[in-house]
Amino acid sequence: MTSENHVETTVVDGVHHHQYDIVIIGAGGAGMRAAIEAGPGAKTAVISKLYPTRSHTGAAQGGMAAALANVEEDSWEWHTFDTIKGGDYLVDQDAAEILAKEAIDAVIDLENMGLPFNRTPDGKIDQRRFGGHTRDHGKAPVRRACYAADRTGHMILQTLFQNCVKLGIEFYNEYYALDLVMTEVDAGDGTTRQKPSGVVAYELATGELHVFQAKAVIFATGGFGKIYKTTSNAHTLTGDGVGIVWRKGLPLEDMEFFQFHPTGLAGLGILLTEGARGEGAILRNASGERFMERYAPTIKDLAPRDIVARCMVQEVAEGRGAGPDKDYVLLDCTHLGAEVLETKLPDITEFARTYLGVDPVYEPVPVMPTAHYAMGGIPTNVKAEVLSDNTTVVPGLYAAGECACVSVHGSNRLGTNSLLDINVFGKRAGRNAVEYVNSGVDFTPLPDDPAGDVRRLLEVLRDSNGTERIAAIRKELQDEMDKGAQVFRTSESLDHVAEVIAGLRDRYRNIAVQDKGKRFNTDLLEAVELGFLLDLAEVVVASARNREESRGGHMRDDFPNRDDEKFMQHTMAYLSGDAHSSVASDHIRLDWKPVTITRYQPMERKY
Amino acid sequence: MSATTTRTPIAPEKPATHKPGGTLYRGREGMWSWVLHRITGVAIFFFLLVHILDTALVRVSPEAYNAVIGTYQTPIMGLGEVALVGAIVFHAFNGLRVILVDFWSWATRNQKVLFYIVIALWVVTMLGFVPRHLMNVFSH
Amino acid sequence: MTVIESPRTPARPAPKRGVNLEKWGWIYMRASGVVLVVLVFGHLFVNLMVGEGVKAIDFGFVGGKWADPFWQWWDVLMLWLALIHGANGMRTIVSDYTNPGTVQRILKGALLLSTIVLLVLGTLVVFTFDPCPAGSPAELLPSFCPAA
Amino acid sequence: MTTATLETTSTDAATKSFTVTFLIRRFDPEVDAEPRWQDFDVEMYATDRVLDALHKIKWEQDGSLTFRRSCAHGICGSDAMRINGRNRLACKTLIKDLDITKPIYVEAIKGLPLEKDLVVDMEPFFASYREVQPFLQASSAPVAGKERVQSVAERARFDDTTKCILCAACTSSCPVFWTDGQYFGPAAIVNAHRFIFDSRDEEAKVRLDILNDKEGVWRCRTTFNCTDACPRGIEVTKAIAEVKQAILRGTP
Ligand SMILES: Cc1cc2nc3c(=O)[nH]c(=O)nc-3n(C[C@H](O)[C@H](O)[C@H](O)COP(=O)(O)OP(=O)(O)OC[C@H]3O[C@@H](n4cnc5c(N)ncnc54)[C@H](O)[C@@H]3O)c2cc1C
Ligand code: HEM
Ligand code: SF4
Ligand code: F3S
Ligand code: FES
Repeated sequence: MTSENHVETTVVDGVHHHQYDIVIIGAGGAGMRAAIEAGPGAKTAVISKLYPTRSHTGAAQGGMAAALANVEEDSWEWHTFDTIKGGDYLVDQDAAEILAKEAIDAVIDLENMGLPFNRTPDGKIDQRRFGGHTRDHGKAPVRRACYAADRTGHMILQTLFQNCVKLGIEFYNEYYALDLVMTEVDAGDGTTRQKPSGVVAYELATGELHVFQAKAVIFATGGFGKIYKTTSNAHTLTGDGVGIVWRKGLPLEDMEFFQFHPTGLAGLGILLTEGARGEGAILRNASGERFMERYAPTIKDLAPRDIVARCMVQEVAEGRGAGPDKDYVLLDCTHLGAEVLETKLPDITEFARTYLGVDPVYEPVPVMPTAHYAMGGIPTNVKAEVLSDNTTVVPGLYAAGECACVSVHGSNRLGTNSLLDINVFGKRAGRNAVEYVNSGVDFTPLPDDPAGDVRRLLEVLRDSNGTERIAAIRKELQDEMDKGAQVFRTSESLDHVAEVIAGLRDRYRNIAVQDKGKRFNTDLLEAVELGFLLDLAEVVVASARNREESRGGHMRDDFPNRDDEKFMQHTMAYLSGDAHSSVASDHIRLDWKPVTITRYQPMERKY
Repeated sequence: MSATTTRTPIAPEKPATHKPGGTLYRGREGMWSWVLHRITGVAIFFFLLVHILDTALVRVSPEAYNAVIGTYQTPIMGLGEVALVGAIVFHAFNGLRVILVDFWSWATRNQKVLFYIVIALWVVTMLGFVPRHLMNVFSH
Repeated sequence: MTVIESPRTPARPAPKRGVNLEKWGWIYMRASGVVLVVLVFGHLFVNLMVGEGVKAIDFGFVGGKWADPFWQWWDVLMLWLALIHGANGMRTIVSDYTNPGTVQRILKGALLLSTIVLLVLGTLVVFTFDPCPAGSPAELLPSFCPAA
Repeated sequence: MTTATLETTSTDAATKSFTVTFLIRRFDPEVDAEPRWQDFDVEMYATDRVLDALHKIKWEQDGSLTFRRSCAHGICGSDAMRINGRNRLACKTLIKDLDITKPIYVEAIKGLPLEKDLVVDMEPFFASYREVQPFLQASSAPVAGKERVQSVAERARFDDTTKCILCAACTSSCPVFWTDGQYFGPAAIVNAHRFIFDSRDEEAKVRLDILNDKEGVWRCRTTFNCTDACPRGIEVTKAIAEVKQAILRGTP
């Protein structure tokens, strides 16, 4: 609480104005990791629609990968290879190398900040197995995931928050960023270009608008799993940040690749970490068969998620599902013993008990794939700088974490690589932003009435007295996405979803916001969030329709093979034309971006 | 050294203004034992104030003391004494429970069991005391 | 243009006035509590259970007890421990349910004052007590008095 | 509108729905002078959570009902509220565990300023948290590029209190906290405990000093409401007792 930090806030026409060197949107793992770098170096504010500790990073369970080699031989090269292979070679290999190399420091940083990792008998950070992580390029599973019981994400989130408290980072909690302000500036070569000049946020408590003028803006708003019905994601993961960037006309990369985690509690989607299988749990079908032996003979249940999820759905589709409706498979932990479950997997043990009434110590747990992680998002380079096309950097704009696409995950993220991603690239975003704002750049002037768009958007929604319920539209979107754009997709199913979405976009214009008040109007915000969900679902489906091959998280029943010839490239989706038309083809333009390959040539992916 | 936030600055010198009411909190053994401990503590305290004053009358004269202490021997006061002893016994036993809970982790974990032990001991003690005391009070 | 003051959460004022008595109060409550169990139960037993119980209490009974320094010390110790214990407990309760301010100060002052007065009074009574005051009716006095 | 397949195909008797009445304590600061109780009838399944009921009300009956929530499975700490008179997370309270023959009472947690319906101002809560210096303070530089060494036993010493999700269920169930809101509260003590007993930390004394305050641990009257309320199963009162003893000893 030092006085040189003193902020002057001014109010113009009811809109509050703030000025910061760096504004970070999102206080999850990526946002706070960036803040820890940025805070000491520049005047920084973190805007978050949730209290920082409510962010969904806290839900992550299993671990964070780093080739520390604390318990067995390991190397960051192997980690790089696994990441690339896990991502079905759609990974940008320069980024994957950075991820794997900087992983070690990232884990050590966290430990030094206080994170209570589980320990080995000699007091070092303990490590466990995880899907797709292998020794020596696929020979056998390796212990690479650093963990704290099954609460790794919780510990990361708490530790980062604790360090933000230590550093006195300024948080604007329960502020919803709703717009990125771009200003037309002279590009220096006679043309003009768009440059970020600030952020517009809505203060939930009062209903007032705030404009944060900033030299650099970092997006760290997390994923958008709520486009699906069955998901491990929080209610608040509605992809606002990705949506904002999209609406600004910036591209989105690889949106068709969504990860379905094999082991969500059946019917609920609450996650049971892959760490369970890392500790030895086994997937079984109705007859008790360990079916993964058939599909991935070497690493069996520890195959990457896309493969396991697909096998599970196939088992159920072929009638070998368990339960009265034969619609799930079983995760068998009974042989692990109460001791391992209580000490290494206490939380998921409790989830199964609480929400299904099933005690994993004695009974196998019903599981089915659950929408989990968006591989795609805002395209960035390895410096976490946002790109406006395949190569052009938007100066002063950064993105990190699940909302970004570097792309280290390619078409399928390996378990434990995301907690790593948020730390490595969160740190990079923060550090590079500081470097940028301290390099002599000035504030970009704000346009007249920077909050105008948001104000109009909110006014329209608040005054809307339509007949459509927000929840009904959202539910239909989620149900349809689950049916048509989940683990298996076909052009038919995708066409159908696209049609449904078009209809829903029409209906969205006629919604009713019942709460007309200013204070804590969550009804209004749900309407705004639904808008983002519809936008993003539309991009996901359009991108998926366009990729006529099967790769990683994107499995086309009608094109079951990987097609490197045509599709060994990233999808880039651009908003063009009429943003508000219901028909996707009117305003989505799809393009490609080459994959960076440094040392591993694409091979067939077998485990 | 603290994270700052821009929402709702609180002025800690002034207690938060609470909206009234809501339902009664349904605490368990721990809370109700504390409520009883507090009530009995206050009751005993006020009795003690009076008791010191009346006992001090011994310094005035035997007559004065006997007059006042005589009122302790009426049936009504006799019942009051039952209540007083009940309060003291609960407060004492529960006080010991609190001390155990403070210093012994087994007791911290098993405070509910200890609460029922306190109740049981209270019943036993009162069974020993009440008949005897009432016989004294109501004899002749 | 209105200028709003920097909105910040003020830190809790840390008024560390003088020695921190809370810890010692807490310890005292427990230490005195343990001793009081013996003292109070002994007191109650002797006064209410033995013989005719409450019916037997009169000037003579008290005089009989306080002729013995053992009971003198017993009662004085009980007086001090219990009164301070109770007063400190009451102080906690007053702090809990009143806000810092005049009312709280008055209540705490009253507690302090009454405690001191009663401690002094009680102690004096026990130690300056004359079990055989001259001129009192003999039947009221303890049996060992020359008058009795 | 399509219905989920689960509802239409399942014949299992256990998945039968029934009507549950919720009595919710509403307060809209822009309209109400005082909070008021409002009742809602909701179709629920036994395995539904109270959070599902709140969502059904918000999404199907009254969009203005306001509450916080995010993860929906008990790890983010957004939705602590008083359910049938006890502090619970709405997302961890299943209908089958409640007596549905009577209305289910839902109201905001107690002791923090009420903002709207089930939402309270959490700032005083976080202010107390920040005051106990809830972050690792170790002056010794670790070997560059290496972790600090900590034995399994040392790590286990403070495991329980690392689980805290800062939901405030404990602090707002504490009768001492209700009295004037000045007591640090169990959550702050839990988070101090997490560092006081971390073998890597060097500033335990400072935190013990902070908690040896007029508003510190000594205000705890061991009422155990906090322990009963904690959705993470943290032995809160035990942690407080350990801090008290550390203060008495003068060292952790
Ligand atoms: C159940 C589960 C388990 C997982 N387990 C693992 C694991 O074991 N290992 C692993 O590596 N990965 C795991 N993951 C993935 C990983 O946890 C996430 O991808 C990662 O935590 C995302 O972090 P983030 O910082 O990008 O986003 P989040 O933590 O989701 O944070 C998003 C932040 O953005 C803010 N925000 C969003 N919109 C707005 C807006 N409009 N305005 C202002 N702020 C906004 C939110 O308030 C929040 O603070 C798991 C994920 C889930 C769901
Ligand atoms: C007989 C043996 C007694 C024991 C073992 C005992 C024990 C205790 C203990 C341990 C406490 C602290 C409670 C806490 O911190 O939560 C306490 C509080 C208290 N005691 Fe006693 N006590 C005894 C007798 C008395 C007497 C004789 C009085 C009255 C004069 C009394 C009045 C109080 C009061 C007013 C409190 C405060 C209650 C509160 O803060 O809730 N106690 N007692
Ligand atoms: S100790 Fe438990 S109840 Fe208290 S804030 Fe932490 S998790 Fe919530
Ligand atoms: S509820 Fe309060 S009184 Fe102590 S035991 Fe818990 S902090
Ligand atoms: S919604 Fe996250 S704890 Fe209940």
